[in-house]
Amino acid sequence: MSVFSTVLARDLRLALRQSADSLTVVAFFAIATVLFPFGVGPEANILARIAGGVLWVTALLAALLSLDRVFTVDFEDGTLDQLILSGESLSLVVLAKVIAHWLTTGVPLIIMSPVLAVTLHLPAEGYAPLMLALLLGTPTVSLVGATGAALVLGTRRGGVLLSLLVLPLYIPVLIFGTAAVEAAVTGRSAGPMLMVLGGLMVLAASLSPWATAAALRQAVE
Amino acid sequence: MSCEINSTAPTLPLVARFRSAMVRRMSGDGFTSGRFSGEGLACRRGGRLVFAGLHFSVAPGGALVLRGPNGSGKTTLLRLMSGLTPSSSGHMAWDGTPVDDRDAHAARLRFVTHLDAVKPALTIMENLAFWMALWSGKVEDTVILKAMEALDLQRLSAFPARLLSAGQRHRLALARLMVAPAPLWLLDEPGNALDDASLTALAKMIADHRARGGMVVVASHGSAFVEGGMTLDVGAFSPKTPAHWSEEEE
Amino acid sequence: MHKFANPTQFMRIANAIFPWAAGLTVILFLVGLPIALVTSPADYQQGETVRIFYLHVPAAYMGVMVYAIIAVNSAAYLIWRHPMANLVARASAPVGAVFTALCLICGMLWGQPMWGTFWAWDARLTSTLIMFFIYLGYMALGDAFEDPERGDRAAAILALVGSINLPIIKFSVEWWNTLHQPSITSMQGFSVDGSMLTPLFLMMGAYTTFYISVLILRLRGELLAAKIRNARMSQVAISPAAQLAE
Amino acid sequence: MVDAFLQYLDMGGYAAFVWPAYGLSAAGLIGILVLTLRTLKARQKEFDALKALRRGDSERN
Repeated sequence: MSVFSTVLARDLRLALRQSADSLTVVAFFAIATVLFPFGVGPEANILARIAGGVLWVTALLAALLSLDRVFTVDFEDGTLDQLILSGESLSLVVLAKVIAHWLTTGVPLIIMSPVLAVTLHLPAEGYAPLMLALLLGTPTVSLVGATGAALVLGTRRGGVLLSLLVLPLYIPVLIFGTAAVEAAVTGRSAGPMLMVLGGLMVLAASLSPWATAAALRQAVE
Repeated sequence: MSCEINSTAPTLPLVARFRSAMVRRMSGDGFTSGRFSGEGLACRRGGRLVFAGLHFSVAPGGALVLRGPNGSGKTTLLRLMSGLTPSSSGHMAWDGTPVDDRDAHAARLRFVTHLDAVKPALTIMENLAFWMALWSGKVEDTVILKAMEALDLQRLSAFPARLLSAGQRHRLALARLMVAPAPLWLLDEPGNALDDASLTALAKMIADHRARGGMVVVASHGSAFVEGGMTLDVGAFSPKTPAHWSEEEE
Repeated sequence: MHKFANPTQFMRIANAIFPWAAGLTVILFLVGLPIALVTSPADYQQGETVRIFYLHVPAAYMGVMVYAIIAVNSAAYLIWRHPMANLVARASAPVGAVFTALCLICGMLWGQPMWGTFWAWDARLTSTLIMFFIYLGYMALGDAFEDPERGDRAAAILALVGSINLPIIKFSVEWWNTLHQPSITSMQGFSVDGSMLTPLFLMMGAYTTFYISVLILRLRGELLAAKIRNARMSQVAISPAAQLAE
Repeated sequence: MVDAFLQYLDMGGYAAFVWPAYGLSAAGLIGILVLTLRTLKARQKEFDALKALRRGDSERN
């Protein structure tokens, strides 16, 4: 029963008990994507052209919505103090919480994305690369987002501030995520873009937990 | 910009010799921990120097009651002792060796703050099981049951914590102290929101803990539940004149 | 404590430097502007719009330079808790943001005659825009807390996180730019020949000394603000011993 | 002489871009400088007022 699995199990149990949170994230992803045809027009060729980009942007915004809940509840009810005093490395505890967040928001987004891709007439070759790109991209979104969430702990307008801090840092993931879908749709191989996405994920996985732990320690100081 | 103010507060009387003799007799599953002390501690909160030149010492089996008016820094001192808040000067020692590895220090203490750290969506059993697994790596129902019985929570064990009253939630926070032993207990006004029965239960818990060689530091106005403990008036160490400001001006 | 970390020591040096920095700024502008505006020749390719470049490049350079200064000082503040390092970082941010904004404005005014529109998603201009957002995020986070020290620490961590991400963002924007618009002549295609060097370096020098002068003024302001906060705080704080003594 | 000056002002047809660039850059730099000086002056006044208040206290008791 390592610390990692303990924290992960508790967070997943809490998420299941309050499953409304991940449902709202998926609902936002759906409604935001469905808005675009009203704005851009229903022509299939236009929608197909922008489908990858639209899905990626709405997925990023959906994940961002649920991020400031990752630490605020624990910060306000005193659990964060106890987690920091658990005697275990705080980065490990943070990694467990981030993976719990990814499982409850990232994975539902990945599962939902093909359904929404249909409404945007995404060409058939784009489905697998889209899901694969999301699979490699959403962990980075959760990791970097957790650092932002830890930094805005205790501020009044946390949500808005969090998006100002974190969205610029999501741009590389957005660029290579959309490029992967575009490459597949235009017949080129999506391999290189997916590898860069993987690289970004590994970089985030190695740096973000440490930065998040530092941000949490200074938040409770 | 931290400045050293050596106040002329009276030095604390050293640990009573007879207490350590008593501890050695009742070994049981006692702690082999050493003395927890601090020297010349100063701390700033939001730019304000809360206290300076503060020193304390707690021996195994001993208890330290922190006194002082509101805002004099009792909670800040407890957070400093726990390692959550860094001191701007001075150092703490555990069994003579300076405390510098925060995680190692945290592993040998339990800190009950004003906030109860209770998850409303989880039941009492699940709450306690989580902390036991986190601190000791294993979950034993017998230990959890004993912890709940110590604070008369066993009848409510299957209830989700959101149904508990403030007093019951606070008793759950105190029950956490029993699920995984740690030598040092830091308690921030544990008596609040407790009824008489719970106060006597708390007094017994603290007495048992000290009997096993554990140490307790309590910030509290009333101290019915700690007898024979040493007292530290935190107010005596707060800066007398607004030193920081006037010092820089001349 | 380290010599530079002590505020009174640091400010003694800063106040000594200030007249030189301010004087040099005035001289460099007085010498540089006429050359940039009047005497230096127009570029054979872009004609007179090259004069905008003498503002665009120094602003871009200072935007990046100031962010590097913020990142280095933030690291020093987080690791050694140097109070001056933190003040330098927090005082520099607004100046850096102004430089980045001027870089964007000049870039758009330079781009219009070249591309026919004020904004074309040129790689360097886009990266500068993102850096501008990171500046805004840094300043907003710094002021988002009641306790100023909380703001300092959070902003310092964000500055470090930002400094790791900026190169990645720059790389991915440049790659993305070549993917979509290989056709337009982006800024890189512009070669700087001899006659432009003097006005360029003069203006860069002027911008640098301007930054140093404004930074010292802002540091004085930050120190005064800290003193005011402490004075207010010590009036509020109870000190029973003091009451007993009085 | 005057038309040479007017011709210069025209900036080879790019007057609408060169002059706003210089104007806005000047506005930006002078703006941040003025803002800094104003806050510095305001804080100095506030600090002096507090010091006077403090001196008033110490004289009284």
